[in-house]
Amino acid sequence: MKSLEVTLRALRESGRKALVPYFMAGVTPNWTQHVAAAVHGGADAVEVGIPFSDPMMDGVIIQKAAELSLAAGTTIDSICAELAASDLGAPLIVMTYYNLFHHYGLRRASGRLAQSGVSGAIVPDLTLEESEEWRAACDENDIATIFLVAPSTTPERFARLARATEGFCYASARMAVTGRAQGAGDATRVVDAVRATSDVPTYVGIGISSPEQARDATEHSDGVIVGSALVDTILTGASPADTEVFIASFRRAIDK
Amino acid sequence: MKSLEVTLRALRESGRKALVPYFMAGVTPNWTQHVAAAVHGGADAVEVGIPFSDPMMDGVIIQKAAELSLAAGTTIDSICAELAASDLGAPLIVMTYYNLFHHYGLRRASGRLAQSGVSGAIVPDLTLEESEEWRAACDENDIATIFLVAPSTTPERFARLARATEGFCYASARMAVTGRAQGAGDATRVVDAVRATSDVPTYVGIGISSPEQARDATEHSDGVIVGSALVDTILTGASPADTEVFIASFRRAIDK
Amino acid sequence: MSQPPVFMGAPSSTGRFGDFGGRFVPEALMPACLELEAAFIDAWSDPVFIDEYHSVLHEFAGRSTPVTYLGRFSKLFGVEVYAKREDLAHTGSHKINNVVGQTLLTRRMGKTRVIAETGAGQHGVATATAAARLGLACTVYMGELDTHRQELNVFRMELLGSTVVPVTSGSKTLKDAVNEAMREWVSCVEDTHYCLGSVMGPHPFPWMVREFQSIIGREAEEQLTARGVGVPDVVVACVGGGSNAAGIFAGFANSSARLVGVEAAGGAAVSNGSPGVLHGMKSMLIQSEHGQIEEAHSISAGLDYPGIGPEHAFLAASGRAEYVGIGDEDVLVALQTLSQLEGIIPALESAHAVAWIMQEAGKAIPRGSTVLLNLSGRGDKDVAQVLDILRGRE
Amino acid sequence: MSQPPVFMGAPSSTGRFGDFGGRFVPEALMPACLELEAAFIDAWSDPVFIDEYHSVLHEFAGRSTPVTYLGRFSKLFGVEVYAKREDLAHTGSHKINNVVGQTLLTRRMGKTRVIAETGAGQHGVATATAAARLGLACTVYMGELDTHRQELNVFRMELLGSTVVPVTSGSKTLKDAVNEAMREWVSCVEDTHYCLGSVMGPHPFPWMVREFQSIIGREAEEQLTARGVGVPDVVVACVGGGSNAAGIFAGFANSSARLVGVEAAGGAAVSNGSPGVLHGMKSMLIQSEHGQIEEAHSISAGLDYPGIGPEHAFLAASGRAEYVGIGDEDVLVALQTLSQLEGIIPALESAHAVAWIMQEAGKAIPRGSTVLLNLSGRGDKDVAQVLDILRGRE
Ligand SMILES: Cc1ncc(COP(=O)(O)O)c(C=O)c1O
Ligand SMILES: Cc1ncc(COP(=O)(O)O)c(C=O)c1O
Repeated sequence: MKSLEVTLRALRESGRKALVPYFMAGVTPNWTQHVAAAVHGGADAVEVGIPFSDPMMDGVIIQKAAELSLAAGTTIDSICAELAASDLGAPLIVMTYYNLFHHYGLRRASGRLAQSGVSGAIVPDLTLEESEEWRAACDENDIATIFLVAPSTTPERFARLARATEGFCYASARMAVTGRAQGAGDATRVVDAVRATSDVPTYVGIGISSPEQARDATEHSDGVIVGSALVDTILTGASPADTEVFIASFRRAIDK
Repeated sequence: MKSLEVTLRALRESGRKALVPYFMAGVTPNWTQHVAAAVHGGADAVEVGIPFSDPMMDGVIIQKAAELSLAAGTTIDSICAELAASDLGAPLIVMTYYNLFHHYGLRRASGRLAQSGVSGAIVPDLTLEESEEWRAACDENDIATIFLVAPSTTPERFARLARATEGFCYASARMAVTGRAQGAGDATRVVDAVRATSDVPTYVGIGISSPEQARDATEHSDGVIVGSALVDTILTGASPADTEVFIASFRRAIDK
Repeated sequence: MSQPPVFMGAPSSTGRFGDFGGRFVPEALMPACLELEAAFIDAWSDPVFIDEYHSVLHEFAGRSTPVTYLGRFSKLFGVEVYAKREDLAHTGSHKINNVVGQTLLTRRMGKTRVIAETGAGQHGVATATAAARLGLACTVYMGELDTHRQELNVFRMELLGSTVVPVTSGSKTLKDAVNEAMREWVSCVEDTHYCLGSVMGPHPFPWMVREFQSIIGREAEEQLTARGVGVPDVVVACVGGGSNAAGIFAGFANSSARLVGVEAAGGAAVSNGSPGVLHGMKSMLIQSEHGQIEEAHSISAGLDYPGIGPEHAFLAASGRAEYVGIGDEDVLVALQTLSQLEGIIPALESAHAVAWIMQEAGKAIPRGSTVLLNLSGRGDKDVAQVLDILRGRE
Repeated sequence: MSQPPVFMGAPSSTGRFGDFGGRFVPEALMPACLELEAAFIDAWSDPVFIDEYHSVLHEFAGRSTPVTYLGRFSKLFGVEVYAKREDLAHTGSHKINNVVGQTLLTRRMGKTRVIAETGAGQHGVATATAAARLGLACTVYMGELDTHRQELNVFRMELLGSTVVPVTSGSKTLKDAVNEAMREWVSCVEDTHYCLGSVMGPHPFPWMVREFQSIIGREAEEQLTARGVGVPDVVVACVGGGSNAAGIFAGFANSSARLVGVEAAGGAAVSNGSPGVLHGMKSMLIQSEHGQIEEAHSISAGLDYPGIGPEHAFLAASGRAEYVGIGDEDVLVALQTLSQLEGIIPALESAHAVAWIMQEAGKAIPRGSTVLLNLSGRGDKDVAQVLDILRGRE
């Protein structure tokens, strides 16, 4: 079992629901301070987006953030260097599209990520069927490969994905890309479907933009991922302090 | 034999070359004064154009004149009324397109023309083959039907046209519509071809725009028709007195 | 025993269809008309020529064009409509059939150049196309107003190597382009053929162009027979000069089918015109009380013609075919309706025939009738104009 | 004894052509991809479906398209060129073959709506057309820049009853339209089919679209055989995503013919790209040193794509086909040359293939070779653009 999963299972054992905010790396020069602030505010792990030119699973907010970050010259190397230089105090999970790792070289990428303190990776356009090589590379570097499931996932796939995913299972609450839908949608059904075959921690994402939605979602799951809503505040000028307040408000709602 | 032809044959017998100017009826309010002035200047007969919306055989100058005349409200009736009211002192030959007579009624048209002092008609889009009805109507009213021959006319057609034409035979010097070409072109050959089968007077038209060209053309023919060059002076403001001078210059050249 | 009359055979030796047709041209053009008549008669009975004509249409112009059953349209209007798809012919309309024939004939006559008139530019583009293929020089006369309205078609002809001459006389539209082409023909008749664009003009043009277009009707007749539809109850086509209508009627002239020609209401030579002589022919014309030719008005440049081919005047007079007028508004609706129901954007010209079906289905066309619609051209050329009109209303 | 490899058969069960292809999509779309794969396999072995597909292509879209011998062009360049005339297919390009297949499949799957991406608008218009015919709702995603550049195509789609959504993300062109269509598909996958426009995207699209386009090659092969030309020495087609090339190559994949794909020099994914993953597939892509996808640049919007279909990447890697790049200047000259010599104005996309023949005749194409050119579309859509460019130089 990968270290990340050990950590996240322990978190669940402790009775705490996981709060996982998403940040676009490089979107502002002080983005790592935002990450640190979020951890301060109560985040249990952090998703770090690596910007890609063609973010097929992302809505306008994250697209915008990716464009800004790319325009600023962000690369895998620059992100890894920044992460390696910071001590952020929570598990780091990168999220990006497969082409970047493919182009970088799968073993080289996973090695570089591991060296920079990353312990998990979400690659939304990498299907289970195409993931063998990447998973092998991640295995060499103790990086957890996290798969998504969706409301459209079939029972047979739920079983295979829930078995394959490491660290946690990312349950899309809705049939939508990031930032486009609001609320927990089909979350309950999706989480149940995962649990039917696996006891991996299961977090709900896509559509969680308010503390109330986060609270509702965690009633039935092990955690939530907060993406576009948070990125939006940063795009409109939030400071790290604002981020801490933002995350803290989610923390309070979840812990209630 | 129609009266017109009697007159024109007599003219030839007298040793005089015929000078036939063309006027667009109604192009200016005083157009009949231009006609009278031309007769004064030495014209032997006058072609009176009746304006038609679609003058297929005419170049830009006569097109322009027709448009102006139509815009002023000119009709067959208005022209006939004006002609009947004037005493112009020379044979009058109308020239227009077949649709106007067809629409007016062939017998009615020829009758009306005859009453107004017209003794000949040129209908350039009426082929010999289609002319039977019109000729019959003209026969009733002593109106001569004048046919054109052209450089492209075949020997067999030359013979038939020269036999059918009345008054004179209109020999196109060139393969062109009015006002587009300069000089006598194929006139000699065309005139010879007519003479090979008929002794009808043969006048050259199309391309005669200067006294010198008129003189050259009459060396081998019985007369000339002057159209666009004259109409052009009227379009650009010539007075009846100017027209008299213009015609007189042609007269002198021909008589030399 | 009296024989029933035979429709759409050869005209009389003087080019008459009943009282209409004939040859009303300057003497300078008579030899060319006679030469053309002889050349056409000769070619049209020469299997080598006919073979080449068919093989060019097949291998170059994409014939045969299909007959498409308009399922959703038929269902909505309660009549069974089949569309003959001339919109799929090369250059986008039936015009190519005629110019393929005439350019082959041009070469056969030993001429090296063609001239043509055009309104919207469809016939001009078709002529430029066929001329390019044979390496004939080509000049197209086009009313100056139309050169502005149809700038892209002007450029298309130029791309094809033709010269486009704007005509500035008269109303600066199609009828003036015909006048000008005739005038020019006078001065170049020796090496140049005048490639007239419809079943109009002096004999033998109305007959020759109909023969070159009759492939539409012959194909459609075979196609409907092969599909078990048989002879349709109604055959309908739009009418400008009348070439696409003549082409499809030719396949059904002596059948039981009702033949309907749809003119633009603002250029309805049969309904609103009277007999007259223009552009070399005797036919029905829109003219003033004094016999001056009037300008036609239509949303579709291709129907913007004050006359009609003489054979149509005859078919109307004899009662064999009916001619009706359709207004611009109904045409716009018909264009949109066919586009949305069938995925075919018709030319504005062709949309006149569609509009007539929409208007008369269940009335003059009894429910359940089969209707053969000649879809004479595609609407791509008209999309900008329709956009302007519809946007202007928003 | 080793068998020679068989090209252009079915891909592996995971949708691979050699190392390329596969399925790289969000999990949310996996069930739809699997459903589509199953539905396609089922339909494509069902004679009823295949019959309907062929009869719609025949009766609605105007197939078969002819093969035209380009006589004057051949003479000038010293090679024998035959053009497969996809420009004559309904809506003006080969795109209709694919959308007829996919919309019939949509209905068969019980879905009521399609979405599509489009660049210049050709695939969008084709999809809108096929959707209108079946009464399917249709939304087309188009880069905002392209909606301005191709305003008439936008209106054409709207006339056909489709909704056009301008895409404002990224470079606002084709690749962003694909991204956006994928994103939208996620949220409507239950009742909506994504009608992809080329041999790209996740399995089964590259295979399915090739199968729907292979009618081009099958027809051409039969036509050349019937004419006694036999297997041509060279088969050449332009390549954007690669669907028209795949379609014609399919008829000759296991023959002796040399297969040549012509990319835009500014979007030459094979010559200038490297392996990567985009839009659901592993293929050759133009990308930065960091793996960011770069924008393609071409005078022709239809070739303005930074990738290529995965099967082409495989055909290139295996040496079965060659891929070359042609620059904008040569394309403009080729468009004019073909127009003037043959009376066919090609699409700018297709003119890339023409330009390659002009460049290599007597060199890489030995004198006297027979060449089959896929004339993927007509140039009418490009005339305004070419006019602007050429006028701008005067
Ligand atoms: C598509 C189309 N249909 C019809 C016409 C009218 O011509 P005709 O009546 O000769 O078929 C035109 C003329 O330009 C046309 O382009
Ligand atoms: C006429 C034409 N040819 C070629 C293409 C390129 O697409 P593909 O490579 O899929 O055939 C397009 C795309 O729009 C097109 O319109």
